[in-house]
Amino acid sequence: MVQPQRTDETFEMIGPGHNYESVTEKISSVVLSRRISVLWLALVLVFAHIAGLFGLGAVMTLFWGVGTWGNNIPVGWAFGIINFVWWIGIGHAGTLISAILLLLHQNWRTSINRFAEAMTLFAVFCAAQYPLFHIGRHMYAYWMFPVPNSMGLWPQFKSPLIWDVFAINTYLLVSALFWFVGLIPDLATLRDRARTKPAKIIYGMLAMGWRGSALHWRRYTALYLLLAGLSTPLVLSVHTIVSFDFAFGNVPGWHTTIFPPYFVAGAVFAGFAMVLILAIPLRAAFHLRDVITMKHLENCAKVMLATGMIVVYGYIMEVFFGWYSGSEYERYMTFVTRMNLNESPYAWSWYALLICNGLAIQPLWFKKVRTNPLALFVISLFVSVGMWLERFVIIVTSLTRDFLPAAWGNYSPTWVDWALYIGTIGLFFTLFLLFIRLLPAISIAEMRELVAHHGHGTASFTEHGTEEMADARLVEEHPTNKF
Amino acid sequence: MAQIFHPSTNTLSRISIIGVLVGLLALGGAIYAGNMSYGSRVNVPIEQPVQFSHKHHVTDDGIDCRYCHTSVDKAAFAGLPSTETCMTCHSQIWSDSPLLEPVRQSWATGQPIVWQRVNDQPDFVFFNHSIHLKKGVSCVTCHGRVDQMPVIWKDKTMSMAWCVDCHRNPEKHIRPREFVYDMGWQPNMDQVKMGLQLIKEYDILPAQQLTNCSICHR
Amino acid sequence: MNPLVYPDNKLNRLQSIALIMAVVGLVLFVIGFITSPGSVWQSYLYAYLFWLGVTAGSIGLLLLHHMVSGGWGFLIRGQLEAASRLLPWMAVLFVPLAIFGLFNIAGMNALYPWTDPEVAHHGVVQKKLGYLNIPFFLIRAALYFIIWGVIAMLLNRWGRTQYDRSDPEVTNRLNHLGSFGMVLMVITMTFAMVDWVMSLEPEWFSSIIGLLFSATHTLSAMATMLALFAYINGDLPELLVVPRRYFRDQGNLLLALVMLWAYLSFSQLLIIYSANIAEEALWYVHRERGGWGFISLSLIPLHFALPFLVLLVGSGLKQNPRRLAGVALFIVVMRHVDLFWWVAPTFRHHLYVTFADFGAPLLIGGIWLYLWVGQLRGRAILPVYDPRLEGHLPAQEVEVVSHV
Amino acid sequence: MTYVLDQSHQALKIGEDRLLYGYMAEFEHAEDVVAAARRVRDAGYKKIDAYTPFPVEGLSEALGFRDHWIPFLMLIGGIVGCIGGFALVYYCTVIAYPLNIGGRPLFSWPMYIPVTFECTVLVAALTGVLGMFLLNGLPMPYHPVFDHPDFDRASSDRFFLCIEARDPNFDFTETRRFMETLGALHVSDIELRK
Repeated sequence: MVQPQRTDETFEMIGPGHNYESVTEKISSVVLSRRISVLWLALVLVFAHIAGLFGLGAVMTLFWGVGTWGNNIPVGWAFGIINFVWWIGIGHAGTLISAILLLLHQNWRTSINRFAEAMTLFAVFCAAQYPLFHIGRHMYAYWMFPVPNSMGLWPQFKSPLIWDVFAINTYLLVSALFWFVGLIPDLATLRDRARTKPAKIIYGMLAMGWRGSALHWRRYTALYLLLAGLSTPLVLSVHTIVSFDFAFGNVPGWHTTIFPPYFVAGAVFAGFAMVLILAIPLRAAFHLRDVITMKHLENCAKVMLATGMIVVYGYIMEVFFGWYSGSEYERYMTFVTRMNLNESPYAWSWYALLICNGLAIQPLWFKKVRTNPLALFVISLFVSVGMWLERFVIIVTSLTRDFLPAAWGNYSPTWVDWALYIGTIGLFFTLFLLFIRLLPAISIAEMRELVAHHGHGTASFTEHGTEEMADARLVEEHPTNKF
Repeated sequence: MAQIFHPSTNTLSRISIIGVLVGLLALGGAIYAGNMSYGSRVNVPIEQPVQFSHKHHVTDDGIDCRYCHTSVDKAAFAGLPSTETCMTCHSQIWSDSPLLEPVRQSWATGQPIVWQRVNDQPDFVFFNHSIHLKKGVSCVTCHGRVDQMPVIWKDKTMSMAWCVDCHRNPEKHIRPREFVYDMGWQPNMDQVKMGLQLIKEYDILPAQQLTNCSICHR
Repeated sequence: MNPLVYPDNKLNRLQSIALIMAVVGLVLFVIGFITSPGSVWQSYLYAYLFWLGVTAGSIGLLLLHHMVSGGWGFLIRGQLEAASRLLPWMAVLFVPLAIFGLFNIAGMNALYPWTDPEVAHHGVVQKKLGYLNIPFFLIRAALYFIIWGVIAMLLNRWGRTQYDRSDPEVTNRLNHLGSFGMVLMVITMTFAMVDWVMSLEPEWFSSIIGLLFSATHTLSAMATMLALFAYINGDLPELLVVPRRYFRDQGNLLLALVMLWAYLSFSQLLIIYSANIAEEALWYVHRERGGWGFISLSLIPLHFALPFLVLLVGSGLKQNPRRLAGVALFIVVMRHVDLFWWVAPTFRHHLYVTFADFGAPLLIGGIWLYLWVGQLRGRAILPVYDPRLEGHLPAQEVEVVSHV
Repeated sequence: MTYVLDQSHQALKIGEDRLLYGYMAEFEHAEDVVAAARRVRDAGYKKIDAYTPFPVEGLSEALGFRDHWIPFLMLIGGIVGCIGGFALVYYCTVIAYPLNIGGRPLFSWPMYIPVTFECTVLVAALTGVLGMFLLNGLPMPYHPVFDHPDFDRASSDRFFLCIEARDPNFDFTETRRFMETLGALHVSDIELRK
């Protein structure tokens, strides 16, 4: 017997019956509606208060110094870098969705790319806070850039930490540009549909006078594709460089050549988990089930499973090469500090990590789980925790037990650490909630394009081949569209 | 659809964007300028509790540096003169000069004179005067012609780049040991040639080691 | 009925070429054996690694194709499947390697140094003997071939139906095999490369090796298949029923794999360079001194920059199978250089080449090609009943009509 | 009556205080505007533009736009960023501040690659985005076409085609008549504000 399918769930990329006007109205009304939902307001208030914790932690750090954190020798790097890497990683899915899937002609990106890009921006913004506060002497933060200064000192270009400065700033800037360029046509839509004068003026100024000229579109699409082409290697380089932060140090458990691909996969893994954590409530709250459809959720779940398996592969390699290296330090790190619950105070985190990142994703092999939003939501939460734990394991186990037993020590975070960490979660969600009410969370122009490819939304389509064929035709006819 | 913006906004928007960019550049430039050598207060006279003139004491009176900075050739710190050092002469000459009132005050009360530091390295820099003198670095090299300063000022930036400049190429700056206190000494042969000889003679470490971080940051 | 089959005339010509290759290769190999017997198994190993890479990489490409159904896969799928069926032969060709690699025979030292008790009970190597010992090595090798063989068998058994009839269940099953198989494939390939390549320098380790070789074997396979594709069906206008995008996708995948090689290799270099630990850095020292530095440096422009730029900028090239084949052939040559660079500097502290270095790839390649062509005979080119294949396909149109 | 272009050479004087910017045809379907664009182009008009809610395939080609500036600019930006980034690191580590880092040579080129790469991407992206804005003349919050009563739908579900008055082939009556034949919903005047 065929199970009755819920009417508001669809496995296509867009629900039936949509035309240009209806998608425009549907998405822009979320922004332009003057009704403020109680739930939204309540959530903003809650998260803004949580974000206040970040402010508190920041004030503590600025006033009293980094000594308020739990870091100390031997763990000179702790929550700061754990949270930094965690957030950066989460940011990666946004770029992956918007850039790589665009290059791969994966049209299912269309309805999730905008908010995924916003997620990237906010996540990278949150990530950037930690190094900024950790440097201690904040007034000299500009020393990280290659500007001549009174010390006559240049950045140490052989350090991956300086590469981080370049990578993170480039990433933030290019993501912001990519995001803004993508927003311009939608800002024009909002300008044209806004009912109040202030809204018209604000969206009008942001839209910069976009009028949809064919010549403008031509340059716009060329730029957009090329930015996607640039963002793709960029996003890989960012987490590769983050992995170098560790792999370059001769610390047991850090110095291993698999780190770059393993970190990149982990980043995408955590990022897609966050996409699901955001998308599942978003589509329910704003009735976007026919725009962010089950197909999107399932595809995200598949990417999560694939990258998760690479991460698990990374764990296997860490254990195997920990042994195969023959180095007693690597072996001690792997088999005692990480695995031995009796000997090591941090072994629990390694097992928790395996449960969250390894076991929890296994149900995703089944389509039933991949198409169950609640299950996906829960698994995504597990993965988010798991990816945080992964950085915890890498940093804390390795630093507390390095080469010299005399230099061993333990680490525990202080309340300021926790405030800064939980605070950024509040900051992230506050920014995100503001974003979905102030800007279109889904690219309207691209949704219209999607509608155009499917015959004005009248015919339902069953395979995703048609528009890809059209893309191919376009490229053949007009060589400039190639990238 | 009605126009939202007046035609003049086109010009206005462009001007404002350029204005913001120019403003940011100017701001950056100002911060930059403030941090360069002007920011390190080179050549800015430093007010001291007593208007002491190095020019007068060194050039006119011929007093050696070590008379007041007694530990310069033995220790890390060159030493600042105590009130007693001043009073060895000034109990006899200029003993009622109003300029010397703070010195006599200090002598009477036992409260030391609070000299203002001219060159002060941060705590994370390990600097030792004696080794520099031993290897032929003159006072002049770092402090300038103090013998010509009626009031004291900082002569060099004391920035790390400046230190490392010499650590990288000591031959350009060193001189025979016997002339390190001679303020007006000039080499009578090629400086670099002489410097290379002295490097050998005084066992000065190669630049690779002299620029090792832990030479100064220990 | 599937009308498009591999053209016999092309296959015959290719098989003759393969025979000539094998004979010339055998002669050179024998000369090499006489002139420098100490190094022939190094030559054999690197040549074997290339053709094993083509075979296993083909399995990997098939799994990837069934997993994501990229357009690049439809046109070369028959070739890939034929290559995957050669896996048992690769197991046979492994036998001499195992014999001469592990045992001192006829006065020749074994290829793998850890079989020498002198090396094995020295320094860090003795801690690895639980893994690096002859019985376990052989058991593992057998296991790899069994796992790869089972995957290849399933790929062929299920994949075959898509040439003859429509069966959505098979597509689904292949899709699942794609993801499960990929996991198994990467893990087994990792350990295989630890055994066969990394243990040549038993003190050295680099945990990226599994991904690196999974990627480069896939590159070997893709490049070889594209080079052969143009030769076998370059003139077939019938193939143009599929979207032109498929041709471009082939080029794009080749480009992506070239970039992946560069990315993974550079990551390994940079991490080892930065740490500068004796056990690890020595591996690069071997590849820097004694004339090897030139080869190391030439890999950057020739294995990466040149193919990268040509594939990135030459978008017209990607739609032209013949011109793409030129690039692919160049990559095949560079893959040989790269594998030679992985194997030989370990033993030859000064760069030199022997007759066997040229003979071994020709010999194994000739045998491989001969067998491969045999697998193609009478086979259809396009899996026209794969529901994900697009285009104006006569067979599918009939199918659609009959459904209506 | 003869019509002359005004001083700005943008519009046609059509009365005491009235300037005509061009004629605007409004379409309901994307395919129609492409077909119309092709005809307008074939009729010899050069100063034409279309306004659409999303990038319509083939439209800019139908209008005869041949513009390859963006890829070119980004290529130049990328090259400048690449050379500049490498030169920056080289200058800092070899010339301006040679410092012994773990005994490695001053010119450790593998260490230069990441920063060089980031600079390449950054400069290429910046030139591309700035180039797009400059070439398109944005920001331009005021434009005569916004005066069209239906133009708010150009960002939603309508497609527009405009023949500008400054086109040498433009004729006050003929052009209007020609545009009526394009199958548009309607054709209207766009006036330029003084």
